[in-house]
Amino acid sequence: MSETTSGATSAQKASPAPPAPGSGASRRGAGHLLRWDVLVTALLLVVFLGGSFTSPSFASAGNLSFALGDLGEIALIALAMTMLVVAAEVDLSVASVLGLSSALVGSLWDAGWAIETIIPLVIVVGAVCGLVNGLLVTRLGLPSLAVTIGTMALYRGLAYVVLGDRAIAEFPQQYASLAVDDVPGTPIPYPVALFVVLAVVTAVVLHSTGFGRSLFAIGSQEEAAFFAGIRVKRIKLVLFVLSGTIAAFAGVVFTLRYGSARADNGVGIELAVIAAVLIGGVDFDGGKGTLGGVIAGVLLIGLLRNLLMLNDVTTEIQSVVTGLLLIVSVLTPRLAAVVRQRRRSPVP
Amino acid sequence: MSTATEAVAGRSARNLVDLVFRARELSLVAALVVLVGVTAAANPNFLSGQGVKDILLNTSILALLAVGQSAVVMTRNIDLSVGSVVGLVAFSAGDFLSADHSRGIVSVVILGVAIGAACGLINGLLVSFCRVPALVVTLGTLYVIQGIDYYLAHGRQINAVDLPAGLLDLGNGSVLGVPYLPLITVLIMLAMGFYLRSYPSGREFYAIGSSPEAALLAGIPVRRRVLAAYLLSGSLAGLGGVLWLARFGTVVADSANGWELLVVSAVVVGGVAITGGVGSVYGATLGALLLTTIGSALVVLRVNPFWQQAVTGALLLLAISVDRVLALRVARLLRRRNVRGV
Amino acid sequence: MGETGTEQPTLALSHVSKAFGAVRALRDVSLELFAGEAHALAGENGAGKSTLVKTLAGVHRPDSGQILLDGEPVVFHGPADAQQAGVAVIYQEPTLFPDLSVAENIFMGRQPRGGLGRIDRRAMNAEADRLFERLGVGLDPQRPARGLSIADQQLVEIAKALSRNARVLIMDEPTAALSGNEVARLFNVVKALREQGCAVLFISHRLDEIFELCQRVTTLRDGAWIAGEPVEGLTHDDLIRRMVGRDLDALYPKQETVPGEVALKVDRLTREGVFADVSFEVRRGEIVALAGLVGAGRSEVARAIFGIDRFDAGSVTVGGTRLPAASPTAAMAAGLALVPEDRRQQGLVMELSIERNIGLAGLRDLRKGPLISRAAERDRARDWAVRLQLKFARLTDGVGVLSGGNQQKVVLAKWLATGPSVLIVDEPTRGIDVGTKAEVHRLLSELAAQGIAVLMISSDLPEVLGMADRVLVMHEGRIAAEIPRADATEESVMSAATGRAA
Amino acid sequence: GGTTKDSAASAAPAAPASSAPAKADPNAPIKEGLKIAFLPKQINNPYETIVDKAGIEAAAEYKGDAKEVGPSDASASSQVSYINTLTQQGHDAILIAANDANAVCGPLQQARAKGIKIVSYDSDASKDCRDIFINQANSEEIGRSQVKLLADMIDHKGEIAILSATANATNQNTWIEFMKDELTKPEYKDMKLVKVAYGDDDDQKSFQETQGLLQAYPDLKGIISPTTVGISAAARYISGSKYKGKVVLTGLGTPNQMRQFVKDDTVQKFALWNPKDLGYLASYAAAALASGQITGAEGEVLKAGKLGERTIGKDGEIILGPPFTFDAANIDQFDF
Ligand SMILES: Nc1ncnc2c1ncn2[C@@H]1O[C@H](COP(=O)(O)OP(=O)(O)OP(=O)(O)O)[C@@H](O)[C@H]1O
Ligand SMILES: Nc1ncnc2c1ncn2[C@@H]1O[C@H](COP(=O)(O)OP(=O)(O)OP(=O)(O)O)[C@@H](O)[C@H]1O
Ligand SMILES: [Mg+2]
Ligand SMILES: [Mg+2]
Repeated sequence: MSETTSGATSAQKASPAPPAPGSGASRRGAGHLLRWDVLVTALLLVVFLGGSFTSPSFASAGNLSFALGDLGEIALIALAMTMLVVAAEVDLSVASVLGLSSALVGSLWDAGWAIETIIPLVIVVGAVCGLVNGLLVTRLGLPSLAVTIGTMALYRGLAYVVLGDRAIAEFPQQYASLAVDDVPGTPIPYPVALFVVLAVVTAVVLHSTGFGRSLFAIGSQEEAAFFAGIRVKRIKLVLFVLSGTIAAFAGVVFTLRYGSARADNGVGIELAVIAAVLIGGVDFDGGKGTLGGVIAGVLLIGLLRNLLMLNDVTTEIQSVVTGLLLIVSVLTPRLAAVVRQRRRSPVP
Repeated sequence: MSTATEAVAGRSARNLVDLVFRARELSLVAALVVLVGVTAAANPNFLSGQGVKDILLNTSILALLAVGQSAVVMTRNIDLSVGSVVGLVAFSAGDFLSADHSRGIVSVVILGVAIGAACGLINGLLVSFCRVPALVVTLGTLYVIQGIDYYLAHGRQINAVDLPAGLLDLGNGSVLGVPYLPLITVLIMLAMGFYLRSYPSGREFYAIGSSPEAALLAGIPVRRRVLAAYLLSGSLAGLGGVLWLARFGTVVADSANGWELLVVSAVVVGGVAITGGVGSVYGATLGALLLTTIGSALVVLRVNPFWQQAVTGALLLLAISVDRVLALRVARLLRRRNVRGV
Repeated sequence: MGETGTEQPTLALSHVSKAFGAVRALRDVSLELFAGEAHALAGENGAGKSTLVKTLAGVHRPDSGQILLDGEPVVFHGPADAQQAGVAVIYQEPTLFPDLSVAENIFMGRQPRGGLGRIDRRAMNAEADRLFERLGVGLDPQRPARGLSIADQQLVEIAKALSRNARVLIMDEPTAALSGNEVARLFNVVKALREQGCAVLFISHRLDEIFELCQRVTTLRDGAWIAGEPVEGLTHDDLIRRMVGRDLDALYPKQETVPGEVALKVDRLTREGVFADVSFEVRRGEIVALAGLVGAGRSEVARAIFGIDRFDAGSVTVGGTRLPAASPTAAMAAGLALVPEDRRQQGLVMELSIERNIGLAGLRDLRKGPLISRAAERDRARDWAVRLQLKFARLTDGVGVLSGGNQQKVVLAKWLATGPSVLIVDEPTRGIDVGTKAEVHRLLSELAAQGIAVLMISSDLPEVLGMADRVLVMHEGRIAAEIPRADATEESVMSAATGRAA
Repeated sequence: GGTTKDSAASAAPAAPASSAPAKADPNAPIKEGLKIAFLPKQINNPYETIVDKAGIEAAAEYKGDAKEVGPSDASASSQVSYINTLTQQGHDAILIAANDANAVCGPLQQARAKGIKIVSYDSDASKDCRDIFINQANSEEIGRSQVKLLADMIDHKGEIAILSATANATNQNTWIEFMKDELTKPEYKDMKLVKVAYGDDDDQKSFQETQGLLQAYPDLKGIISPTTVGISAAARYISGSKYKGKVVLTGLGTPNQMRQFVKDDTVQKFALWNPKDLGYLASYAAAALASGQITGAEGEVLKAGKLGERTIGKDGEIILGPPFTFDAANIDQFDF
């Protein structure tokens, strides 16, 4: 089977960059200052400063703690999603795994299980969900977009099978507060603190280990990576399992944070996660991106939304702003590159 | 390496390959037949006139969007904004008609298609001329168009009583027993399929998706074609919006909300490669038909509503997996038969 | 046929310069192509040949200088304009549409039309068949281009260019992947075209081919014009001196070695439908060549040995340990290295930098604790870049901007840096200029002398004869003959390759 | 070992009394310039828009400053973000139609800790995280009366189905429970509930679910759709299909949506309360709470402008009134 799948993917990924006149050379030169992730970080600062000026409550500890906590699940899932997208894959089923995890937590808790048993079990289920995605993608060579659209329906459906129309509440106080309380002395909720730790680990893995290097190679030229002895399939499998695991964990956090287990928890957040990853400058075709950019992207979307809400900007406008932000975040660097090129070599 | 016998051997192998490629559509038809057969056996009502009519009506708008989407996907791009465009057009067309009952159907169709085309134009310009990744752009326009739609609607609702009878008739009436909607979709599908297969400019869509780099070197007007694909997708989404209004009569802002993934699933199930260059609009339409039929069949088979979504997902996975396994098997078979030098 | 004289050149470059950022790929270069004349373009890797071709093809716009068509200045805004002007180009790297049929690839944009302006597929396929017949190729026009070997892809490109009936035919290393037979057929066709009044620009690193086909030759060095002169009266050494700027050492500096123990043992290896019953051994210190016609299955054997493809029967043993099927990782751990034939798809990650690419096959060696050491990565890359005379601006530049030959060097560097005990090289010098070719050969020879076993697949017969201790000849998926160095001649190898020998 | 539901329940400290029950002062005037916010399940839901608009208009009567904010998707998590924002902005009262009774609870508690009064309407939040729930009608009465309405039209005989909103909608599920209970009474022994389907408050999904129901259960005699989106979609499908006149549809809908289908005889009767009154009442309740007229304790009396007085019932619940049944004779008197 290996030969056919690798053969099939090879030619499809024929170097995507068209031989744009001089694109390669000019992108590097002054490119550093105008990289997406740097730009996004700058925007984030602008939002933060703007927020502090326009709304008195924006920079308050209470608000920031809440706004950060509100991003928790999206941020967690974005870590795994970044690695997947860098390797030119995607997992659209994350929100459904989150829902399934939430439903399981609810029904098991309701059935009288101990929360200490439920949490590891649910995370294992998430890993299995990821494994199914991964096996379908690596063993059958199906495109992950198609596979995870399918499992998105499947896992969400299973969540309904598990919990039906019930909503389970009243989770143990000490766990529930772990999901909302701040680390003492800071406006940082525990899930966010956990996220910071995981983010650092992910950043190191992605940018400074052989595993991370392999992801970039797989993402930009899978066949060449395979020829270089990189275990393409195993790595992808690991990524999907990781993504499922993290999504399930996010489901636990979500359930405890809202104190409510429902089958429809987290519907639609896969697009929010992907939007954050893309705004963070990760190339959907794989092989390009930084984790720092993604974190800036997540924060940018979250804080901007918070700021807009505080200023009574309606949902409609928020939606428009998010969309424009996405477009602008990819358009600006390209336009800047064009302008720079024009300036350097005036076309006769 | 060039002997006459070998060329002949190659050809028979190729016929097999051809069959497999066509089998993408064949296997979809087979899956449909099985699904409909099983369901009809359990509940004959499923194949009654009303039942068939319902399925055709339900499929038509999705299929229409899938036709447009497959043109985009073929060029190795994607259009996630279609759902929002349908919503925007359905609402603004409703608004347009309810404001003045004397406005005719033709004018509303033109308006809808024009709005859709404008959205497609923006997507297309950004993707083809500014060279920004399609997924990001159309995810962005998804949000923007949705925002505009919600802004226009703001909690209002267009009711069937506000609409001219002619439009509602378009959505629910039929000619010789065949409802208008599927008729429109089939006509558009046939025209698109014919164009893409038989005209040089149509083949260029495939070429671009197959290798954008080679397409540039071959002197294909890549930007124009990509722009055309988006225009087409946008216009069809616009038309879809008008048909939506005609069919459902009652619209709020969020018509077709979240349909982007449904349309993409239809296209993918229909065998259009998400990486471009492969597939046909017929397949995409069949994919849409299959998805809709699965949905209806589960209800008719009295599947517990809590199981419906899970079963839909599982069937979807089954469809693409079986297709893929078959393709792999045949490829291996071909290789073994194609022993060089025998 | 018009020997230069006073007539107008069909297509010409006049004082053209082109820079990519800091790299000045062309500096004030002029060149004239006349109807009925084959013009060679010579130069080392990175000299600017492909850039010149792309300028003529409308892919690049010159920074300064002009393109003249029939003496009139023209501006090509894109490849379409050049095609309109009657220029047909075979690019150095095949650029096919993998999902479309071979015939569609050839006629894209110019399909024969039937009623209602529709494509007449039957006519198109027949036309493609005719083209292949002229080239003596047995390709099926209706098969998809996906999965064609590099050589077949190159042939499709040639057919595409021929089908345009162009006034100017530009060929950038069309023969790099071809073996003698196809080259001969190609030359016959090109000669016929030339006699019909077509202007030809031909690029090759095989100097014999230049002398055989061309009347004039222009030499570039580092983007600058060095000479433009008739081929007649020129010797190999003259041409090399113009390209390299100095004299060259022996082209095939084969060192004598005493073969050691068996390093690679392939036993009855079979992959159904591709090759069957392939057995051979390579000893330490030996260079064994795998020769054969294009499509004989040599690359497939190499892929199976390295674990890219799963084999159906047989075994591969490296240094006494049997390799599991289909695991390049295991093969590498056992000391195997494979320099693949398709550098753009298989050899390099185009978007990554030179140093990242060189480090990619040895991520394990670059580790310091759990992390990758950037310093080690840079050192490794710099070391090998110097040894292979890589022409580059910065190690952090993407490999995509390197010239074809320099890309090939990066692939070699990447694998040599892993310190293999068995090295399989598939067309190691494809597209590499004479100077570097000698360098690569010396390197292979040195490696063998150090006790590495080398299996070399090559379509370049002189290279096979010059370098190999033993020659294995494949014919239609089987080993047709094993010829020791002493008996290996052009005739003996070719007759085994074409299936004439027992 | 470990923490289970039972151990947690026994160990859990009694819920702290959130704000010491201040004394109600029935005669306190309504303060001017009260900042009040409506947080519907979802903006763009026409029914909720009617409710909220009426509430905002009511605020103008007592010189309050009211607004409507909300998410575009009907999810609890989006509502929670809004609760937080409203808390930060410092409002006097928040009115919420909860998407999930429990999920909004924590943030509502935080809001109350800052002295913000919480009124839930349409769909209740957990009773210990709000001060008052304005119930459009007694839930039991809604559930039972819907069954009665349908039973009368089909002679107490035949298969029936329910087309609900989302599977998790609290108010829907409560009503459906009462419907099921009502059906156990002997007078309904010939009626059988064959299916509860979910249209997710999505027009098109509800439309398709109706199709499926009618095909799957050819003997179906009646459908109850206790949601405005569901009933209008079902009516539209039935009116254009062969089932028109054979299947009886009833439920909860707005007159404007249903007018056409009442006129063309697809639907004979359906019920609803006046959504404008709901918004009006809720708005006054919020103002009264914020001004200290009431605290939400059982037995207190709410003075609700033109609607007169309502007494606060058990668990801080105020009932708007009995549902009103619309039919061909009276429908033209209403416009909402
Ligand atoms: N798109 C590009 N961006 C930046 N530099 C480029 C680009 N294309 C070519 N170059 C540089 O221009 C120089 C000339 O390259 P070119 O491909 O023309 O060489 P060549 O003579 O064809 O070599 P070879 O024989 O190896 O094919 C090289 O240094 C190469 O790195
Ligand atoms: N991935 C693939 N899929 C399908 N067919 C292939 C694939 N790779 C090679 N082939 C076919 O297998 C045959 C053997 O090719 P192979 O590359 O092994 O030949 P070779 O002897 O190495 O010749 P050369 O390398 O000069 O092309 C060729 O005809 C080629 O078309
Ligand atoms: Mg070159
Ligand atoms: Mg080969």
